[in-house]
Amino acid sequence: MAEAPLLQGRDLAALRGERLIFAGVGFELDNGGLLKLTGRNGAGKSTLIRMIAGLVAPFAGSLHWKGAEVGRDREAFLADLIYAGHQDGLKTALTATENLELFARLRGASDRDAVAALGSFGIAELADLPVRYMSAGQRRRVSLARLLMSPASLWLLDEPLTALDTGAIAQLGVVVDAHRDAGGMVIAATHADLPGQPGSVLEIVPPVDADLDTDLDDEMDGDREDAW
Amino acid sequence: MAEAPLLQGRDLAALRGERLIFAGVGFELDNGGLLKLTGRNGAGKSTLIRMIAGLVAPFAGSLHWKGAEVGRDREAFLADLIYAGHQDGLKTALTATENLELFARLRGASDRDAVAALGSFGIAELADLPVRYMSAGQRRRVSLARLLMSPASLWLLDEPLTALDTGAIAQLGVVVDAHRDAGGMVIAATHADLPGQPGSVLEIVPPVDADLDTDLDDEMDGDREDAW
Amino acid sequence: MSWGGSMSEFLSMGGYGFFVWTSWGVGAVLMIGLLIQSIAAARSAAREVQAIEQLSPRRRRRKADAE
Amino acid sequence: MSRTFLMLIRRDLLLARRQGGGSLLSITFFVLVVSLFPLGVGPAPETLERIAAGTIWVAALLSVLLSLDRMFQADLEDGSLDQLALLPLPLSLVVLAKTIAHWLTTGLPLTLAAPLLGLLMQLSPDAYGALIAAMLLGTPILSLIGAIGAALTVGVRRGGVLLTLIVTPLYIPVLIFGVSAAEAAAQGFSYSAHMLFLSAILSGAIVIAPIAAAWALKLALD
Amino acid sequence: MSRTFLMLIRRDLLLARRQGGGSLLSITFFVLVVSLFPLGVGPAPETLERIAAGTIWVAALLSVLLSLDRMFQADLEDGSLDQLALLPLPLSLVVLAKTIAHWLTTGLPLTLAAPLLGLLMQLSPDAYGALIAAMLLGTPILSLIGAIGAALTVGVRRGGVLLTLIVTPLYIPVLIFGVSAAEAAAQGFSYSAHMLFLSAILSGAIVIAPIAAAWALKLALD
Amino acid sequence: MHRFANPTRFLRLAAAVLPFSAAVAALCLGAGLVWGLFFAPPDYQQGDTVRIMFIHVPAAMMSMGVYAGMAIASAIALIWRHAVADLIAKASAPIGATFCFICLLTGSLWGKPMWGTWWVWDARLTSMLIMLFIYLGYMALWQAFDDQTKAARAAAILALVGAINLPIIKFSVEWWNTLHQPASLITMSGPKIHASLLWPLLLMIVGFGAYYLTVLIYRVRAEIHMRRTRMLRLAQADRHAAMQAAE
Ligand code: HEM
Ligand SMILES: Nc1ncnc2c1ncn2[C@@H]1O[C@H](COP(=O)(O)OP(=O)(O)OP(=O)(O)O)[C@@H](O)[C@H]1O
Ligand SMILES: Nc1ncnc2c1ncn2[C@@H]1O[C@H](COP(=O)(O)OP(=O)(O)OP(=O)(O)O)[C@@H](O)[C@H]1O
Ligand SMILES: [Mg+2]
Ligand SMILES: [Mg+2]
Repeated sequence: MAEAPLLQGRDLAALRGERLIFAGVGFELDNGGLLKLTGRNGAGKSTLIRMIAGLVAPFAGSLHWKGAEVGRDREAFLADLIYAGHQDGLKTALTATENLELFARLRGASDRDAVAALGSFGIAELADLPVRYMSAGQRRRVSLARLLMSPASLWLLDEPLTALDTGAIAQLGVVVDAHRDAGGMVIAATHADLPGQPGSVLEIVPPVDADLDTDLDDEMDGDREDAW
Repeated sequence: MAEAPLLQGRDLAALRGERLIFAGVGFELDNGGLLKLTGRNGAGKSTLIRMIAGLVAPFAGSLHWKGAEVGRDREAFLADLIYAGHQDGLKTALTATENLELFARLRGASDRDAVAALGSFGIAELADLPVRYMSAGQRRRVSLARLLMSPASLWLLDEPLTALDTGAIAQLGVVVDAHRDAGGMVIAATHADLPGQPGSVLEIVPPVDADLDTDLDDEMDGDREDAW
Repeated sequence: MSWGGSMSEFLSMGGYGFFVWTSWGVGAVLMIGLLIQSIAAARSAAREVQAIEQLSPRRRRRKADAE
Repeated sequence: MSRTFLMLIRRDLLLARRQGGGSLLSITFFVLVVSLFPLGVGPAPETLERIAAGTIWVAALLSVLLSLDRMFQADLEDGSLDQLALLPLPLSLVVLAKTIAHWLTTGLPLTLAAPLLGLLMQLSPDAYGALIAAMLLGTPILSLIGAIGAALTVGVRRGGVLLTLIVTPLYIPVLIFGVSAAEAAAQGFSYSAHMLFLSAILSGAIVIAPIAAAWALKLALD
Repeated sequence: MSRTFLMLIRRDLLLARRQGGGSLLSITFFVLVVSLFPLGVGPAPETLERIAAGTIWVAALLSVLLSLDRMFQADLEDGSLDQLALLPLPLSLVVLAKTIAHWLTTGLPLTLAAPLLGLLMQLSPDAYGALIAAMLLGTPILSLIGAIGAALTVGVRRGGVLLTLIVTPLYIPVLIFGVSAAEAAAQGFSYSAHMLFLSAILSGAIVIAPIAAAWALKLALD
Repeated sequence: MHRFANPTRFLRLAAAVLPFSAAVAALCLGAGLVWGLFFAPPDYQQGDTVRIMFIHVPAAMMSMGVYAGMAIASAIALIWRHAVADLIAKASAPIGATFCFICLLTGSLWGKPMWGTWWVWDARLTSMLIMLFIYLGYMALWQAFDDQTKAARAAAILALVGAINLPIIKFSVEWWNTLHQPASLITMSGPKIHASLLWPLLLMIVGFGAYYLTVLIYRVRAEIHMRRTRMLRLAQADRHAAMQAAE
């Protein structure tokens, strides 16, 4: 067991809207690792990230955390991951601090300092501004500041660079590198170059057997009982 | 009057959410002209395009069409422009053809061929697919195909290249060039390079004396303008 | 037949003709209508599948049990 | 222009049909709310008869209210409202066309379903004519006033509840005249005065509502 | 875990307060609908008294219905539902916490406002106790069943009307037991049987609703 | 269980069953119609209105039976992810709703001559009306989703919740009604059914059942084909996207 990677995806496949998006995707990640997901628009990067977080059920394949399937102890896994998705997940009626502290308290980490977290992304002075008045880039910084509000070893970042300017991108690089140096792991989907130290890359491509009809026929004919 | 440019914006200013976004913006456009709007995120490109279309009222300044202020005969002006905004404006329950024909009929142009218009953007075979099942790029092509569904001399394009792949960008270039060759005009807001023949460029910058939220502006400007 | 063979007497249903005939009539219309609509839907769906299968390149082996 | 106008109505009817049931949902809600009342106040026919017209009107009002929510919201969200506003046609006419389509998919079907609910509520047989006539005049007013409310709250957080609060008080005159017409008829009196009032309100609303709603919509587009 | 649970409830209460009035809007709608009735059915005190409990209950039911719409929708739209689903806490408990917050901002204030409306509707003095007791037991059921409906229709076209259509039939037992309790009390009978039934439904709903709603929510997240 | 999860196999089975169910339906309904309308004697109390029963009672029984079947199919679809079960549930709903509507309509048409009114808020009538709403809500929920896999699961949850609730509703309504309106003219039990009425009634019940099966097969067939069409359409769009990307 000791040799098994900390996080491992095996032969994952995703079905959305009755369509096979990707299949046979596997990856491994260990302490300090960074996995960058690439692929053309609609390839399934966001889907894979949500699948790792458990928001989307895999159509096939399995996900292993510390050697055991994630389903065994999902809550322990969830306590150890933070997901920063395409949507900010911020309440626009609340201030940046309130949003961050709510997040921290819900995860049982009330000791973190929201203003310091905001400072790491260079917006400490906006701490008490309601998110409603913020620009897209500022909102994204607040949502990334969540990463510092609760201890978690796995960070899942979907297009983290969206709406960020170069200053903020550099700051994110510093934060990510510090996290990895402390043994943390990062999975990030992006079209652009990630700042900070390089990691491994996983390109998601449409199912190898690009003849989609074949899959459909199989499915309809039920050669694969598990399809249903 | 004969020397006056066909479309002219004079000293335009925009106020949004009690904040002066831009001021003193002017431009001129004549038959066959292309005006490219640039500027950092939040500079006000979309706002300016919507202002030209009349969806946003100018805080100051005026807009002239064929030498007269637009307000004089707004309907004639509207009949001569097509706006392709950030949102597609497509009904996902309808097919591509239905969407295009609805658009054409509402503008009193029922003779145009929707399939041919879709063909110009390389998706003729998706004519009968409900838009709901289309990917983002396909949707954008359908929404651009509207440009060919009704005669109009002024095209307003807000980020037309979003979600388009290189093939579609080239096709758009062909369509735009043909339109300009026939005497049409195009105003397009974009961060990227437009395909086709070059035109003039208008960069929108924040008003010099915008001190309403200095720290916000400083923050957003960062150190590097090219970040945007 | 329980009626003396008189058509009008049969139709009147002892004075309750309206109620009896509407019940049977509407019931029949709805059930036959549903049946016809279902058959038509099945046919048109089958036709559509066939049409789109023809469009698909590299169409492989047996088609669905189209009827 | 009139062709564009008719096209606009047809567009909304087509969308209502394609996007799931359209008028069927309003009717179902209408029947549902009316059926809640016997369940609430008990099945005694005398009680039901007494409250029949009022209940049917209140339910119609609530059905229209609920359907207002999406009147402009859907078009705003997907950007088609921009396209509609850029038609070479005054925005108030666009609003009027959408309001007519709204009435055709809610008010009219509600009126047609009302006799059935009259049966359920033991409505007095003499009152049917007045009820339907009043609904034919009254439901367009509900759509018109509703259009103002919908335009004012489009794109606003918690728009639905706010819409209700804005629109309900304005519906009260319609409710009162509509119910009194049915009750007058049930007691054998003439109800032409009620019809006259409703017609007057309707004429006023046709003139004012599209313009007011168009103003409000411009704010949402800005 | 229990601290997270309480934090969740506090979060929703805070948001309800910040995002515009929260419970105030529900109460206003409640009062509005009930006051429509004297306008609709006429002011005769006997009639009003007979329909008082029923009307109050129907209005409460409709108010809760209207507020359900946003129960999960807002969180879905801004992505916070993702974050809630990723808390190290079963999704059904998250749903339960949100349901409790929903009840605290709608059902409870409605119950507190009910005596006032009883006055307005000439409710028999003996019925107040039963009405309030039944509402205290019944409105949580409305929130719980409503959570299922809200979760099923979150992110769906025409979700609001559909939600109503799905949830209303399921509300009927609460309506019937609630009204009967008040009427039994008005006639001097014991209403403990009604309370017993309501408690039984409540216990069932507390167990089933969070689980069913959590299942349904997973669909919206997928 | 999984043997019929396969759509193709289901289609084959259905094709084999269809002629029988159609024949049984046609025979029983035809015979029931002739017997019920022409040969059955008028009831001594209800006169010729008793002929409404031959539609009313089978429709009532079937609408409840179809809902039960729908709930079972939904449970199977939810628990075992059985792909045809959710289509069976979906295809059943319009049939059950039609039966429910026919029951309400014929009951109403029977009530006018028998009770002197089209409608009373009797327990049985009320719970039947509510059942119609539950059917309509179920059907509307299917309509509301673009993604049919999601629609299937959402509808299945609703069908199950409704199945728990229907007995509660029926019970509460019965209790509510008898409290306010002591049994008067509205007792349903009526006279014990005479054999001369019983046989045509049984024929009609069997006929309704076979009719349900027949229509169900057609509707499930349509659903399966439609699903395949959807998949092929999407595949076409994907292929197109891939071609564009390759350019
Ligand atoms: C809209 C009005 C009515 C509705 C919704 C309705 C509904 C029902 C229902 C749900 C059943 C149950 C079938 C079963 O349990 O297997 C039933 C059975 C029956 N109904 Fe009706 N009914 C209505 C009116 C009437 C009327 C007016 C009569 C005759 C006076 C009547 C006579 C019967 C009889 C004889 C049965 C079969 C008795 C039994 O086996 O329980 N119904 N009806
Ligand atoms: N809810 C949904 N229902 C049906 N299909 C969906 C749904 N969401 C996404 N898809 C499809 O799934 C595919 C993968 O989507 P996904 O968002 O994972 O792509 P992505 O790689 O993240 O793309 P992008 O680069 O645009 O972020 C797309 O082709 C999309 O059309
Ligand atoms: N409805 C609104 N209320 C208040 N402020 C707004 C509103 N819409 C936009 N703004 C502000 O107006 C400014 C200009 O917005 P606009 O969308 O025109 O920018 P843009 O140049 O198009 O940016 P982008 O490059 O992101 O498209 C932004 O700073 C934004 O914060
Ligand atoms: Mg993505
Ligand atoms: Mg822009």
